[in-house]
Amino acid sequence: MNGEVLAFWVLAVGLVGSALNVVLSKNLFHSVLWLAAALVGTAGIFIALDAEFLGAVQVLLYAGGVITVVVFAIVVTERLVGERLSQTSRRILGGAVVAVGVLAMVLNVIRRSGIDMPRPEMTADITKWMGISLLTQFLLPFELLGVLLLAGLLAATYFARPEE
Amino acid sequence: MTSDRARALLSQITGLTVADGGPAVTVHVPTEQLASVAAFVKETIGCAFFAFSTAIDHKADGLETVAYVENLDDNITVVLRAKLGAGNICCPSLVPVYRGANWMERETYDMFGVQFEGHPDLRRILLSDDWDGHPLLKSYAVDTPYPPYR
Amino acid sequence: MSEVREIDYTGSERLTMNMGPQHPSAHGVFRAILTLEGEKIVAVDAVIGYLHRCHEKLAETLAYVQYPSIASKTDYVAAMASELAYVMAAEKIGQFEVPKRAQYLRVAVNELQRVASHLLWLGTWCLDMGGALGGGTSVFLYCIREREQILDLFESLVGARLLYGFHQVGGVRYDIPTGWVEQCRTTMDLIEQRLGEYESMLHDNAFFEMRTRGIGVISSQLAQDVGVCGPLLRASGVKYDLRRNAPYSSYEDFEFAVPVETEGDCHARYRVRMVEFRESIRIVRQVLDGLPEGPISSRPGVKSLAQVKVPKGEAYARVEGPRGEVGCYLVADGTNKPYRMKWRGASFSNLAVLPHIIPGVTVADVVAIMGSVDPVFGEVDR
Amino acid sequence: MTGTSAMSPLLVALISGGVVLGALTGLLAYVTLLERKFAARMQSRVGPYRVGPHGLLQPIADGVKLLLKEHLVPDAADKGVFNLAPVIFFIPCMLIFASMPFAPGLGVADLNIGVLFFLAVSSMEIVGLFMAGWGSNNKYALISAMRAVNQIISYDLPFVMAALVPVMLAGSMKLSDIATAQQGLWFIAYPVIGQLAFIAFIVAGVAAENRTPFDILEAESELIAGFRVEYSGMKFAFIQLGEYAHVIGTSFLGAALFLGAWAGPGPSWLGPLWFTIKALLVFVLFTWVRWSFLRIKVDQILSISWKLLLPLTLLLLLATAVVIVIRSGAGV
Repeated sequence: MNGEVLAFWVLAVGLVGSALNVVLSKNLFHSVLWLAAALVGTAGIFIALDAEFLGAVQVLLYAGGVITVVVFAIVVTERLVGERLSQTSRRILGGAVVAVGVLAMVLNVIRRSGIDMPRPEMTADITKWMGISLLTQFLLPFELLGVLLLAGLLAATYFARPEE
Repeated sequence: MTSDRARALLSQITGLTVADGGPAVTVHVPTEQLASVAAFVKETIGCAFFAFSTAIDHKADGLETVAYVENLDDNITVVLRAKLGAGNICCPSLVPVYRGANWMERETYDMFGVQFEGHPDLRRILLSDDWDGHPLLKSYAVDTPYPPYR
Repeated sequence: MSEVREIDYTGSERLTMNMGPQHPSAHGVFRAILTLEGEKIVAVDAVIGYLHRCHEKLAETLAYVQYPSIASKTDYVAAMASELAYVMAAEKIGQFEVPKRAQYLRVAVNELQRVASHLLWLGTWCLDMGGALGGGTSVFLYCIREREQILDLFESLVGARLLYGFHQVGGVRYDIPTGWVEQCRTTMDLIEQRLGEYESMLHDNAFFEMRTRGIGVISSQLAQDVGVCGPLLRASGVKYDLRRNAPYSSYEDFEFAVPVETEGDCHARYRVRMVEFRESIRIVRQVLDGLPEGPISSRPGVKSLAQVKVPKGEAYARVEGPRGEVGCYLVADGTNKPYRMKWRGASFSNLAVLPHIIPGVTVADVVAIMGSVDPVFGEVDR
Repeated sequence: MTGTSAMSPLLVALISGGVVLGALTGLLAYVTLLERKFAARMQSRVGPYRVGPHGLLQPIADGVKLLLKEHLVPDAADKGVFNLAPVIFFIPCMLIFASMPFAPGLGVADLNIGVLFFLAVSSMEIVGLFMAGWGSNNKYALISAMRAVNQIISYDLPFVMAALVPVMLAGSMKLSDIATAQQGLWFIAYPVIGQLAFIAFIVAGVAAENRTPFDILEAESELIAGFRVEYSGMKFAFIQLGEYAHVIGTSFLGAALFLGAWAGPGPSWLGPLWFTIKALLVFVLFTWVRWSFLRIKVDQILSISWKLLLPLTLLLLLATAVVIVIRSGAGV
């Protein structure tokens, strides 16, 4: 077992563990913290796969930004002080069916794609390559995503505006 | 407006006694007229500035409240004095006329136990809420032990 | 003008926060129970009395020769002003004469006291707005450095640095030592020069302007209604200064300007006090130039408690202290002790305006407003 | 282990990591003394003077004091979160040095995405900060944490934009490449763009580090000490060290991005020294700002960020792109 495999397993166990804690923790604030851990774990997996750029973006946007927004949402929507925020699981059965379905689908995709081939060596600067392809080959989807996000932003502003 | 004119105006109101002499215009007001006289002093004489109000314990003669109000533009000081009479602790509040009377009357209530009628928030201000008695009354024994130090 | 609002603790998104009684910017022991919606304050309940020492009851048990030293403990930042108010009230009832030299000395120490007190105000105010770990501390330490010089002057005059017991009924207790006049002049020159330095740090400083302009506006009507006095009243557009409008202790002999600003916000109060600094220095210089010779007291040195007896009567004496009208209402019954004494503390009335102006501002503004009001809790609680 | 000829890369990484960490801890301790002495001089004081000659042992005394102090945990605190928060806060603050090359080849890991790594990791400290604010179960701490969320969202963006200007000029996110690119001309001397970007970097940096005039999180005159109000002893020290590490890290980043990193006269082994001196200069600049200004309010901080700094840095970025295109066009 070399270092890379070891790193993968450590990260994987940590990732799954914190992901489970996100849904199992009774305290909503703790859930958010576990979510942060899960997102950082994902970034770790990216870095282990030599995709440092993705890993760093993962941390910058998700672990930093999304957590911030989630925490902010808790703060402005729930009671501030006093009782602890809590979450309870309802409709466990339905949730289990959906989860099993998704798991089967993901497994199916993984099995079909034949992902167990040896990983090619990274030779070029992946970051540079990514930037170039985003602005040439994938320019249209990239711009479309931009427009979509802008629309989302405008909608959010519309809903968040103070009541007249 | 001058002090003399203020004196003349105030002496026209029935029930009031305007003391002679002194730079300040001192008026003895019956308690029930206090609020209306204060409003008159503020509106007509222009005494918009509320300096302070307090009380004096005349032992057997009872309490007397004193309020200093001033017209800053014309340098007129009007002193509103109201004898509550022996055994009486009720007095109309000046808060509807002067907002500054709020804390001053709370202090007077705290120290003398004067019940200001019409005061929006008559609580103790300097002493703690569970204090017994009103210390500036002459009848208050200074060395009264206070719980929990009793 | 906003009235004192009902305090509603029930709102689900409201937060009740205690500011004080032990809080870095409580300026002593002041407790404000703030009800917050986010950072905005919707209601405030001011709680005072933590420093209450029964001054008024105490005065009924102390003789006229004893109490002036205790009077200095009401407003311990401007001890000279409250002492003067007390002795002036006694002099007014007893028609005691005060020699010209004593009057001039009283003016000198009161103006020095005003400078010292305003220095402390500027320092602590900037400390409130700039933090103990920021630019505020710098201003604070500069101000304290200059205040020390004035305290040195007081020390060589009376031997004490904070509570003086300088005034007595009929005059003052100590004459100036040799070299004091020169020391005083040097100090005044130094402070006047340093004032320019403070202003270069604060004036036109964008951060300072942002924190003070339009914050805590007191209208002239509200100011008079509540009895706000001193620099706050003048910053609200009322040109009223007891030294000019009701001169005492020979203030009519001196030339000085009474600054007035109309905005009524924190910045206006700052500007008024900055002018007062310079005017006080000007008055001190005039006193030093024109100090007459003669006795410093119309009465002999204190030998016994019964020495000063004040005839039956009553008087209200007021002094323009650094914080405004410091008044002493004295009822005498002919013995050597007052029958009743009432302090009209400038800080008490100035602080009473807070519940009227705080609702609607943010937490950060509260400290700026508190600092600009410049309360001393010894005087509020007495 | 008799031969030292072939050390494994892991061992090299461990050793260099250890060296950097050790040097950093010392630097951090003494930077506090530098700040205290500098502030004291600004305020016509002497500063720490009693412990050791000229107070030189003061940081050690402080450290010992903090180690020995009692750890207080509020009764109503969320204990796990409360105890973990200083560590979660501290780790990203130290990690930012991982991608920092102190000289050519001297550093823990000179990543391709060095600048991005720095920004990503430093944005993580908000998690620890919010944990501290929430876990304390204290209203002051909670308000401080809420302010932190506001402020850090607002200032991360301008900070990234300002840092991107040198990245674009150098054409790489690798810090050593950026340093090499400045051998002719430091980016701070780059006409107009360089200076503006440096100013934006300093302003956003001060805000990201929560220092006066943007220290609304700590705001001891309003919120006592904000999110750290309940911490004592070593946990407090961790938060404090983390903050200083972040400031020093930002100073090193500033020196690397704008001041030519290790470039300087003398032999090349002096490089790390030059780099440190430049970083300390940036640190002193931060300190100077800190001890000269008053704190401003939350809403004002936000409006400065969103209405002024962000559009300006975006424009600056655009201008940089235009300049680069024109220059490369002219060059070809």
